[in-house]
Amino acid sequence: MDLGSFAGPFLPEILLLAGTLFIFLLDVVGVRSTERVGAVAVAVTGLALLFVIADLGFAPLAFLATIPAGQIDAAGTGSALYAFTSLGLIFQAVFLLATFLVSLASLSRPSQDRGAPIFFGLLVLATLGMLLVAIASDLVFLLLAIEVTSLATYLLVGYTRKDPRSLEAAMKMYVIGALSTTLSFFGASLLYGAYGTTNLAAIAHVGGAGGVPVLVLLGYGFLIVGLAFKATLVPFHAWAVDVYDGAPTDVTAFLAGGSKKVGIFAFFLVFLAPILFVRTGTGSPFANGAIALGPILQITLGVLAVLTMTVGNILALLQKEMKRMLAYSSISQAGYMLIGIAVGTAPALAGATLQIFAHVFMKGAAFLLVAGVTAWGIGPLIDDYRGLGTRRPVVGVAFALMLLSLAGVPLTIGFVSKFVLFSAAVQAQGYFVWLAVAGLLNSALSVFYYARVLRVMFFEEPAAEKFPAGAIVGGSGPSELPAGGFGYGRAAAIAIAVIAIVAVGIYPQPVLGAIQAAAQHFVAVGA
Amino acid sequence: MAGLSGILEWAFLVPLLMVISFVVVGLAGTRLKRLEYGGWIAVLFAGAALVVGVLVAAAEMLSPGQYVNVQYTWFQLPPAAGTFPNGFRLVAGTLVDPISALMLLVVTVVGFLVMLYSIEYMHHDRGLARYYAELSLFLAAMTGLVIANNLFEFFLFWELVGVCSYFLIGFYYEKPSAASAAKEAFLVTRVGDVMFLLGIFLYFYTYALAGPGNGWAASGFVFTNGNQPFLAGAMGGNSTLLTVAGIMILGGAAGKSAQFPLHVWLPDAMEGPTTVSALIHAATMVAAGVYLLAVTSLFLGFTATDQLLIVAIGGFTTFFAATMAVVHSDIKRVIAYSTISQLGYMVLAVGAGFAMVGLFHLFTHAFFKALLFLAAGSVIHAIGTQDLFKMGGLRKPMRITAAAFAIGGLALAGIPPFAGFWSKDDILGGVYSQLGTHPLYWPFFLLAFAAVFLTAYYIFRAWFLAFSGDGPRDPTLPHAHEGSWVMQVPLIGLSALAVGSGLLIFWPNFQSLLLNGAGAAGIPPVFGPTDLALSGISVTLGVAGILLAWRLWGNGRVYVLPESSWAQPVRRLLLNRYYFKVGYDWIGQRGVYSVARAADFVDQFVIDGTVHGFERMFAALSERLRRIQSGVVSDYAAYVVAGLIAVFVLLLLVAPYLVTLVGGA
Amino acid sequence: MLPLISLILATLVLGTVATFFAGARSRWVALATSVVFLLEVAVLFVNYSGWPGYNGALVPGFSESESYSWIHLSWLQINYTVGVDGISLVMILLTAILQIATVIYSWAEERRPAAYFGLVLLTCLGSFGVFVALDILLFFLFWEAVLVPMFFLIGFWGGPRRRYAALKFFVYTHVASIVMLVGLLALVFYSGASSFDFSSVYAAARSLAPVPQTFLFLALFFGFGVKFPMVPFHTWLPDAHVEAPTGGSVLLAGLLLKLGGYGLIRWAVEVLPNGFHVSQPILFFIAFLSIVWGSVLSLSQRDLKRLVAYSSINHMGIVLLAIALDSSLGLIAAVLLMFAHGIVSGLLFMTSGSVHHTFGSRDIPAIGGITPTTPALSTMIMVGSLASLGLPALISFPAEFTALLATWNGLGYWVFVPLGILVVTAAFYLWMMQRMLFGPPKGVPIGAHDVPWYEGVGMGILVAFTVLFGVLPGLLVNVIVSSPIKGWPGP
Amino acid sequence: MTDLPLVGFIGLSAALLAIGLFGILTRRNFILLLIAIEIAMNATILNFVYFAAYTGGTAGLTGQSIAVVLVGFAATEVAVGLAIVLALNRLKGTINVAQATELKL
Repeated sequence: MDLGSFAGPFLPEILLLAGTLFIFLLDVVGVRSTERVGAVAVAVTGLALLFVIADLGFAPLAFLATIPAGQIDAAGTGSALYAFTSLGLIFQAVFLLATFLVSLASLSRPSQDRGAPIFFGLLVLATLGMLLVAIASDLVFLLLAIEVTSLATYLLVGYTRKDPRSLEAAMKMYVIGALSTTLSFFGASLLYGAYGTTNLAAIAHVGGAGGVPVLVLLGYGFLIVGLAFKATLVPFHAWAVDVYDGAPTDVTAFLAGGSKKVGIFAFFLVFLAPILFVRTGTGSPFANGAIALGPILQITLGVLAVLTMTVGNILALLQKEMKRMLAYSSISQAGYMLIGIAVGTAPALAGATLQIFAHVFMKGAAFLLVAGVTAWGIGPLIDDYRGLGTRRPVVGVAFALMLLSLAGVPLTIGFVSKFVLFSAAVQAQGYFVWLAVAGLLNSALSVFYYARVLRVMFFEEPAAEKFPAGAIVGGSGPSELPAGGFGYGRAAAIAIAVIAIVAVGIYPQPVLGAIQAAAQHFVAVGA
Repeated sequence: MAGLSGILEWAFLVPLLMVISFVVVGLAGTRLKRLEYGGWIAVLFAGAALVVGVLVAAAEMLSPGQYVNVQYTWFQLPPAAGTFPNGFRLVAGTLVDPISALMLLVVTVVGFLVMLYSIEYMHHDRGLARYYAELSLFLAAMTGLVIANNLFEFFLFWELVGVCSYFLIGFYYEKPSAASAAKEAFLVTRVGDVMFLLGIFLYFYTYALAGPGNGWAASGFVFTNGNQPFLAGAMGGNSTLLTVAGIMILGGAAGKSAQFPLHVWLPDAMEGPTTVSALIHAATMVAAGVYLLAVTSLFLGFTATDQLLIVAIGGFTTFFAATMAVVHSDIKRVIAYSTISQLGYMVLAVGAGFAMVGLFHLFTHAFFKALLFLAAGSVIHAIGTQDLFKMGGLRKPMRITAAAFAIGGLALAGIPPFAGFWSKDDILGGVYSQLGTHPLYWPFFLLAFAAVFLTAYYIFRAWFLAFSGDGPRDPTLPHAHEGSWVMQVPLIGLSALAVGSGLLIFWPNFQSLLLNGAGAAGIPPVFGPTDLALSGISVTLGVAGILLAWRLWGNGRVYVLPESSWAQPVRRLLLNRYYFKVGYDWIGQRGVYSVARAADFVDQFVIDGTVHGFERMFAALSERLRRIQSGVVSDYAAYVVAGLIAVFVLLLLVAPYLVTLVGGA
Repeated sequence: MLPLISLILATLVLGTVATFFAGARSRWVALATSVVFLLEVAVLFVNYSGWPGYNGALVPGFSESESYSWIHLSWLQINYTVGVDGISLVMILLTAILQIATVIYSWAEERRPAAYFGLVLLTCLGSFGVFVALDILLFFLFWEAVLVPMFFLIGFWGGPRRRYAALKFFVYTHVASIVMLVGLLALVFYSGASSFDFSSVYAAARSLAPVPQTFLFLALFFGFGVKFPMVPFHTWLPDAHVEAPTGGSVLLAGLLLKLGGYGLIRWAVEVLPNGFHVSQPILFFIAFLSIVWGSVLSLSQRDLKRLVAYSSINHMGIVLLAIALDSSLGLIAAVLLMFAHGIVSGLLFMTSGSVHHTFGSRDIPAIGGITPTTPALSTMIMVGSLASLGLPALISFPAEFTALLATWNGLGYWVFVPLGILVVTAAFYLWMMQRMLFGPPKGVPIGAHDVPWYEGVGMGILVAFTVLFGVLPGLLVNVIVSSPIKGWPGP
Repeated sequence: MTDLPLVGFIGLSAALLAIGLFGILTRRNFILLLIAIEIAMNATILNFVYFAAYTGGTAGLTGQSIAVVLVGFAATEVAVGLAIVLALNRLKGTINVAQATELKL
């Protein structure tokens, strides 16, 4: 195997690795301005994104395709560490998109920010880990890839080294993260013991060839808990709120928009097989019918999903701080995403994937926007946003769109994703309908706190003249505020998000069609 | 005179003319100061309507028969299986027949005269354009009601006249009492209207389902002569339903015609201008209830139970209202009670099966009652008070008025040869003739008979109080004088009619009008004095009443009932109108309104409170749950471990159990 | 053939967007949009087979149908499908009338007129969409799209408690929508319909067994019922109405409540006949409850707007009753009633708005004898009140007459409940008029004058239609009757 | 190699995990937390080694190689942890995790 053909399919990953190294190199040689370093990150992630989109079969970019057609969605051999699935590629695209938006927006961070190379370098490194997760086909490879991301994000959260809040957040994330990692590896070891392999495809095909039922259940139990850390499921979510709050807001945007989805996709990878092969009635490890592993896992995940969205929503209800409110909302959104795997059908996976895709634009961009307005001197409380909508209508409307999308109001991407997700749950019939009902009721509950922000922004008068007049981009405001606008990078990132929210909200077919096709392959291959 | 019958097709011109008058006066009235703010325009149109009305009546008299013309389909449903198998259609059209011709005559004649009288009587009031517009609309609605060719259309105009009445009673809307009386009138009649509406449904439904009625729904439920087969067919299985329908129609009629127990609104309706009282609340609109009963009895039919009920209501009201008229001191209210009482006679007649006799009384009553009101109005116009005890000796300055009132009073009291005698006597005679077959009519017949005495007494009590004696008892009253020709012409015209309209019965053409309208009633009516003994007794009673009135009140005397008299409680009862109004007010305010307030409380604090309770519950839950976010990372680790244990419990214990419950995926 | 409905939608979308960006000229843009909208609706009417003379035949299927693929997955077939029948046509006409009247009435809106008029147009756009949508997602989309502009209209231009009211409105209707969405999704997936289109759902769902139909029907009914609003889920309505700006109240009462009725007829009653039959007692109970509750509560209100709001509950209760009767007479009555109530309640809310502008208060006991000061306004109040209590020759009468006749045919003596309540309805309107319009002047500020021209014209338009369709209800009935009320148990 | 006492070894690793978890829950000193995490991690590594031996053959080699990788990974993880604790100590002057509670509720 010549190196070229081996490296070809991994071009995006290699690109990111190179990018990381290059950024750190730049730091060494003394090029540290935000714009220059950030440009590298933007370029690298953007280019990688193009490659991935090309691999997904987007015709106009076909000349950029790096993976030979036959390798995508090929049936697993049972020994490879990696496999290219179109759903994995879509997740790669989602991850890259999140990083791209965050990097783009971060171009507008203060130019002399000392930590810029560290920030962007770790950002790209974390993304690299995420890309690896998306192509993982081996449990340990998967967990290690997650760790690449995790270790990078621990450092990313505390990268300023000056802010006690950020460091506290990094510490908390580290402790809980390390604990979870340990638990997931322990679970992996138990599954290895039960099946004699850590390859996911092999586990899927192992049939009734082995395993101690209790060992398998315990193994999956440890894995649920370990992965739940990343996916911020209740009750393993407590760190997330503090971290989202304490981390620099742009990092929070990355955590919420990007790295959290790693956990969800890991759930897809790990749990689809046991759910599917029992559902389809073939190759159960417990062919003697001792226990029905699939339904047990589905119910457990379903309970976690409902618990997560409900608790997340209830906790968000009374939040007074904007970032913490968004953090709780983010937790509840994870519950919706988990419905996808709990139902375990291709439509449900497609719905969850679309929800994840949407979340990048809704929640990620919302944090980016919060970071921007925080730079104007707006405080952390929701009440500090009084009058934002009337004084700065463009920003207000953009934020409103994101919140409405989170609440699932039609003609936004958030509506489409929830619609597809809950449709899929209903389509699966049986007790999955109750997941849809729970999800819908929760989204009704969530309206309370989203609407409250709208109310504050649009219906209440600002306490004082806080908002400089001027355009969203580079306007000239009073001197005591750093800038009248967001800066071009941030404005562009938010604009992309807003366009995506509306465009996909109105005509989802291209995105949805691709995701659905990918999900179908994913299920077909997994089964 | 075949040429004249062509006018029948144009009967709809009458309401149309008045609608035009309404629109013209309503829109342009305020700018036409010279024409009494459109008053003369209204008079002109009313005159034109009168001409058409008289022509229609004449044509109908010359060639009795009927003419149906469906002009416009409101809406229709296609035929299909179900309640209305042949489809369903609601139409608006005209039906000119003897009784509608008779009513048209009454309405246009009185309407024109009152309109003319108003020119001077209302001259000093504000809002005249509104007055004439509303009066025009009223005449349009009333004439439309008269020539309506189905119950639905009838109801439509019925409601419209009700609204006109509402606005005209409340004409002096700045007076709280007027505004209140208007509301009361509308509400009380509304109770009747609601019953009427149900009655319509019942008839529509009953006839539509009964064999011969199938085509009726498709044709728009129009009145057709000789509907006996309908009645017979429908009664085959639905006599209960028909009885209820009849009761509902009676309810509607009782509301409009102020019959017991829905009579309370009419005396209060005297808050409106006297002209309005004369036209609407004496001559025409209040008679619409009787007209409704007559039309129903002729075209649709009542069951025997219905008839007894109608007789009971009519007979009782006759006496009941007369007693209240005995004690009141407001001249208009006395006449108003008299109106209720006389309407009772008509209802009684229709109930006993003599619809046409009832209508004949309606015809004569319209003239002499309008006359009484206009005469009273003349007095009020002259001296500015309605209190009989302040008046006195007015016969000298107001000779024409005094004479007119006297003629009206004699007609009312049933003294021959005045109009009231002929019609009232026919009613009493008719009911008397039924007593053999319907012994249950006896008490109501006796009540009606007794009312003759009271009627004569109270109306002459009023006459003596107002016109006899040497001068006003209240010296502060302005000097009385007769009105101009504009007011005198209607008085004289109506006086002539009060004398002569009863005698019309001896004109064969007129009598044929009455006889030909009676096709369905079953009992051939007899007009003119038949039972001389009965007539003698009734006339004697009338004369006795007049004499008693003269004895107590004649020559300026004022009779004061001794404080210790046994009759004092009775007098108080009568003055308080049997406490009906108090009772109704109590139901309205203490009853319904209290319920409404209580419901409001429930709405705000129980229903909304529950919602807010949920809100608070979630808030409390949120507050509780927030505390787990302690900020100490060791706690978070503890949650992870606790979660781990929980997941194991779920995986190993709960989920397997649930799986057995739902039986796998 | 011209894609007329899409053309109208495009007109509204363009008009709305243009209004948002038109700044000071926004009212002209809004007016122009409304005029074009009304003209296009007129064309729609003229094109419709049931117009002008009803020939007794049913129009086959939906007119002006258009269908384009929208979301196309193996398990999810969603199309942009639109079309009209007589029922939706009447509702569309209502939308057009109310839109133009509201725009003119609000002519002098000074607070951010561009946003205000844009939101008004957006509300009407959403309503129009609901009335023409023949695909479940499209329907739901427009349904929810109405909610957002109304939330902002109440929340930004509203009265003192506007924030509370806006939130309450949003939460109530949103929760209802969500239950409805579950129902709609289940409708598709449990019936095995091949797509979200009305035709395929209709074909598939009618054959479902009674039990699932009942569950589906109740879920849908709850969703539509809160919008109605049905007692006891009605308390958002008085608050929303009272706090909303006049234009908002008009659209809220005139259009939003109708969405519930329309949705019930189109998506629940027709599609799930068995579930409907099983649920009929529940519907009757709620209808009677709403009728009585709305009317009785109106009697105790001091605030003119609150009074009208509660009377809306009463009237929509009659609509529900008429629908629940399951007869074509009842259905026609329901549609007529909705149209009538839309126009009349719009008029009444406009008058209460004008009362508030002129006298600075809507407290009925505090204001009295306003007729000499504001004769035109008083006339409008009288016309509105009389129309609302069912006076003949005004639009509500034929509707109420038909509804009550249908009730008698369907329920017999139960008709006494709505009939008796007619008296209470008359009572609270008359009492209100007695206290506010009549009697000696009270609470009339010095220098108060009659309504400005734009308010007068706005109300005048509604009065004109009140009289026009009151005298000639056949114009509407012919259109309704000719619509393909498929599978309806005969007239 | 299949005669190894299965239950005993699993019991050993479970005990190690429990000790690690107990340490994580009870210690407030960040360094001690790191040690506790490492103990728990060692339970995992032990598991892999043991199951590799139990499985045997080429499949067994997988487990052994994983064990080696995990040892390296654990070291990396600790390094990151130490980096964070150093920064925290420099800023706050303490490595007691219970004193870093600025972010809560």
